[in-house]
Amino acid sequence: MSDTTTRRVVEASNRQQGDHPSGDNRFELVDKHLKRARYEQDQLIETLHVAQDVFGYLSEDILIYVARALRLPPSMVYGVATFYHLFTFEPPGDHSCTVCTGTACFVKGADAIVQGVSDAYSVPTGETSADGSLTLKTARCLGSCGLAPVVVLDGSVLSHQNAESTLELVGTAVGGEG
Amino acid sequence: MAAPIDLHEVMEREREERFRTRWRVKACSSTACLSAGAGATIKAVEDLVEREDMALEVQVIPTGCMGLCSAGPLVRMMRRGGDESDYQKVTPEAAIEIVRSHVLDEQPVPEYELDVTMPFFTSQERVVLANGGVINPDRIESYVAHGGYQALEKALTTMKPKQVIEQIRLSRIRGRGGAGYPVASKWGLLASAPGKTKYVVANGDEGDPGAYMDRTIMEDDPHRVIEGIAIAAYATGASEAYIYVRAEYPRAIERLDRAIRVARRNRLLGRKILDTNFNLSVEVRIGAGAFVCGEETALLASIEGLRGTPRLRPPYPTEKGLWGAPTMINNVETLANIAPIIDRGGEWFASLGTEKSTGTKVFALAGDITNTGLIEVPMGTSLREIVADIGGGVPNGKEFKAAQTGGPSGGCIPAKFLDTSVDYDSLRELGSIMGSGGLIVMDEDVKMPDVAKYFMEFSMDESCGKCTPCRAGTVQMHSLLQRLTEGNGSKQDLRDLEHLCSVVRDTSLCGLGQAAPNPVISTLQYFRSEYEALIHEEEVVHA
Amino acid sequence: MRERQPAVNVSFDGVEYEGLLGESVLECARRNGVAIPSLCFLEGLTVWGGCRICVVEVAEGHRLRPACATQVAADMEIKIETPRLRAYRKSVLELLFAEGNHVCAVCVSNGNCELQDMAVHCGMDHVRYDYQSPAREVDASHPKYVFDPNRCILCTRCVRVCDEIEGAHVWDIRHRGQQAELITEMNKPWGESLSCTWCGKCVAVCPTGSLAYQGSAIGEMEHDPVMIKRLAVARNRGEWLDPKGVS
Amino acid sequence: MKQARIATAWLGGCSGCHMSFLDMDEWLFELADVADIVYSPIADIKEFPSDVDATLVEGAVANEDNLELARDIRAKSRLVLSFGDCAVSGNVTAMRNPLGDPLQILEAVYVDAPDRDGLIPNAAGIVPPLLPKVLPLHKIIRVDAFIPGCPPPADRIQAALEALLEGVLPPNRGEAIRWG
Repeated sequence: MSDTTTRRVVEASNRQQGDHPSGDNRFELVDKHLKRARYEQDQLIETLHVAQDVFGYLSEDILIYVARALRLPPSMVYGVATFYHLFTFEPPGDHSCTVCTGTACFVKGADAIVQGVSDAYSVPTGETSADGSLTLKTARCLGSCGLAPVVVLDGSVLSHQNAESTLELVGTAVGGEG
Repeated sequence: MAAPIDLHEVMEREREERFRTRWRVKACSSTACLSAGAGATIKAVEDLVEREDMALEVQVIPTGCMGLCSAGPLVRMMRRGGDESDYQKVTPEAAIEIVRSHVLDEQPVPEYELDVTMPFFTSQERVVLANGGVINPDRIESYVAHGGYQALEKALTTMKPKQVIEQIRLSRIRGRGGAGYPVASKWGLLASAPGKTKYVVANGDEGDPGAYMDRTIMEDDPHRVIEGIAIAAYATGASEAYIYVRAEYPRAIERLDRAIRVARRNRLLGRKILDTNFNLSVEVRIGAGAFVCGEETALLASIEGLRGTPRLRPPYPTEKGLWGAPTMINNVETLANIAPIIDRGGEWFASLGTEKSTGTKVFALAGDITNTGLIEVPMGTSLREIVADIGGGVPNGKEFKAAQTGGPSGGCIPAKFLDTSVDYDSLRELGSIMGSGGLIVMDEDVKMPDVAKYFMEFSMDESCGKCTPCRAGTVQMHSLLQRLTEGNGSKQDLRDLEHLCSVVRDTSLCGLGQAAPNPVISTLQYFRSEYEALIHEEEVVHA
Repeated sequence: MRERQPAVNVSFDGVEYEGLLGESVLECARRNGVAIPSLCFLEGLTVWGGCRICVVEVAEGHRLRPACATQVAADMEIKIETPRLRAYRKSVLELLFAEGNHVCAVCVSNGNCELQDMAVHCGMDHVRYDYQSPAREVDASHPKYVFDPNRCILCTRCVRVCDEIEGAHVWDIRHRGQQAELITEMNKPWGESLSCTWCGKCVAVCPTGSLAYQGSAIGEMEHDPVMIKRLAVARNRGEWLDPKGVS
Repeated sequence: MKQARIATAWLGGCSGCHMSFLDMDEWLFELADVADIVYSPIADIKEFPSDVDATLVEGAVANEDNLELARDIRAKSRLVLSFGDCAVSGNVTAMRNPLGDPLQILEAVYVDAPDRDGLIPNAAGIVPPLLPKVLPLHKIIRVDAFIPGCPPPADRIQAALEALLEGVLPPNRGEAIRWG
């Protein structure tokens, strides 16, 4: 078990004296889905979605847990999980900034926004800054093309953005933690 | 077992409800308007109604997309048995002002009024989006009140499966997902496929950047999709169905899930549907961020819980699909057309559009254009009408340069073809495709090699990696485009790029790979001089 | 003995041969001694159809078809050596060479490599495309075998043989597109794999020097992909030894 | 009859291709009868001459000197041939490419290694700076024909030269182009 997960499991069990054999009660939510899905192997992607919703990301332990529950080879589970871009294998940052790079946003300058945030926080696209404060992502198309360029900051949609306006809002969100 | 829904009784009840209050406030609550702040606007009106005790006078109805996304939030004031006024960019304050002005003073508020006589509204023909801005997508009753599930009832109780397919054949509808395959042929193949277990799959994995028709349909009219699936399943002998939705559309997933539950409760799905012998179970399956899963065989792999890599065809899914059983995949917009076809007959549908492309098509209009939003026009409408009239032209006094259709699998249509009829075959002749309906307008400032590079990067990132030409060819094409757009490309690079276009187009395994060169091919065809201007004089200049 | 399938006429590059309904164009060509180059196909495993080296022209359609996954039909006119197909095969091969780190001179399979032979067959005297020079780490953690991802062409023969014949499913592919890469179990070193049976079939079927025996020096690694065909024949037909006495 | 003017050059490579060239043994005498070797690492000629009929280039383009010489060769040769796998593909010389920035590689070799004095060799005009990436010859200059092989066996070199002397390009089919 990785260090992070061990710590998480310990924390969780301290918190609520977990009943789940793993010591982490969050696995119960995964179990609940698995039961509802009757442990069907074709429910792998759905199960991974549930696990990611619950844990925030897919650690190796979670993948092994799912592989065991669905009786699938570990390499297959790993192969499926890494095929799909929405699954993430590192804990996300405190804040998330998703820049839409769909065609309408591209035509209206989304690249500059991505570059701006990436440079300002030294965070490559798809990764989390070294201090864990910000995860920068791009989205293929958020379907809000009328509002292009669009940025989603911690879940709220920002319309008609440019690099400056986005950086200001990101700055407020990240700095506001202090 | 509970009794099935009585459609006519619900309709009656809803009619009464409609006349209960003097005013109905319809507020667009689709994603674009919500992004523009529609949530706060709706809340402000609801608070106002409660605060000023207007509940007997006013009912607030959140609806699906009204179309003109760039002017959101959109609100419509409807007087009982009378006129309507539409409003744009309605902030919470504006909403309060508008509602009060109408209800208390019987006066419209010209400041926010939306001119519904402009071509954006008058030139459209809404079949698929007919319920947009009309019904409350969360209430099955609202759907039924506007004729919902009548087509299913008609099919189940008065038509044989063959007769249903016959109507589809008469309608001459072609698949709305991109390739334009005749829908009736697909249905016929599934109907005649042997075996007890057959599947219908609704493809809601709309991945083209700049396209959001399917999302809007699923979010705003989920029952329409379900009704289409049920009719398709009845006609083809399928008893299980899946709706595959991309995970990026959580609202669509939620609404479809709820709609399925409600439909089941009302005996519109499940066992003995509407007391007939027809059974159908429908389940939503969620993607996880892979464009290639829009390709039908990759989509099937994904439903089976596998890596979304395409499979070799033949065998086609109608022979061997999900878990080896005959399976038919229809696009969400295709399925949304089914109920109207059964309702009004295939011939009516065929009277819309052109000879070979019947019906209407929904487009997501975006980019350098005044009116961005969702539009629905008869097939065969000219590109000029869409861009100049409905779209209101290119803003800021700029010139129209090109329209991009079909996303990463499509091409760019230059100004000289503005009078082209927008239908499957004309677009294909111009080197583009209808695709799912994204239509991005580009003005004179847009550099076409950059556009080609943008789409190549998309295809490169979204390649599943199974076949060599798509996996490695898109990488090489992208790097050649990179070099060219940076001004470091040579004549040899341009030759290599063109050769790779043919290699990848002709040897890739699936449609994604085969179509990946299209943006390059079409921009080279119409804007070659832009590429040539970028070329470095020397023959080889890498260092 | 298997029942004989109905025979039909087919032609390869204008020369007529006998085809059997139910067999693929590639099988038919091989049975008749006609060369169609291929890489990912391996007799005894399911068809993958990914390498696209074996694409041929089938007269009735303008679209190219992979010979490995196209069924023979009556009066099928198959073209293999047209200028267009030669050019395409060469390009696809160049794409493979450009995406990995294929350095024949220091490869265990130098001289015994299907990819290298294919370059000779297709006339690939240089690679026009940019070498991607990916940074990939060699996995030498297994006591018996080495996996060098630099030489992998993602033919998935190893994935298929491990799943379909050995039943262990140690191998799979992670990521996608240009990041696609072979993995063992949860992307752990091969040597830590609990499911690997050390059977060596993956090594036997590898067309390049990507999978090799520990300790092989340059040019020493010889694969045995035909092993799988022998095994399939033994299992399916109960023929452990070739009745004709040829290996 | 006018002697053909043939050159061979050595860029970033191990000189193995030239060893193989010497393996042509007595045929070298026949070659000398019909051609002049006007430039070669095995002949003491400092400047690359003009008006060369064909130049066989061994080695990849790895540093500034290679780059300069390659361009000079192209300007002064009617035909340029990539001679051996390094010139054709980068081969062993290009195995540093996956490791990234050449400076880091030099540091690992000369600074971090325990038995070194901690200095990266540096002498302006003598030690040529490395290029960011090692490239095959045809990515730098136009190349007319390719002779893969590490090294190409002597008989293939002979066949190539015989073809050139007859005024045609070397064979590029079958075993004549086997790599490695």
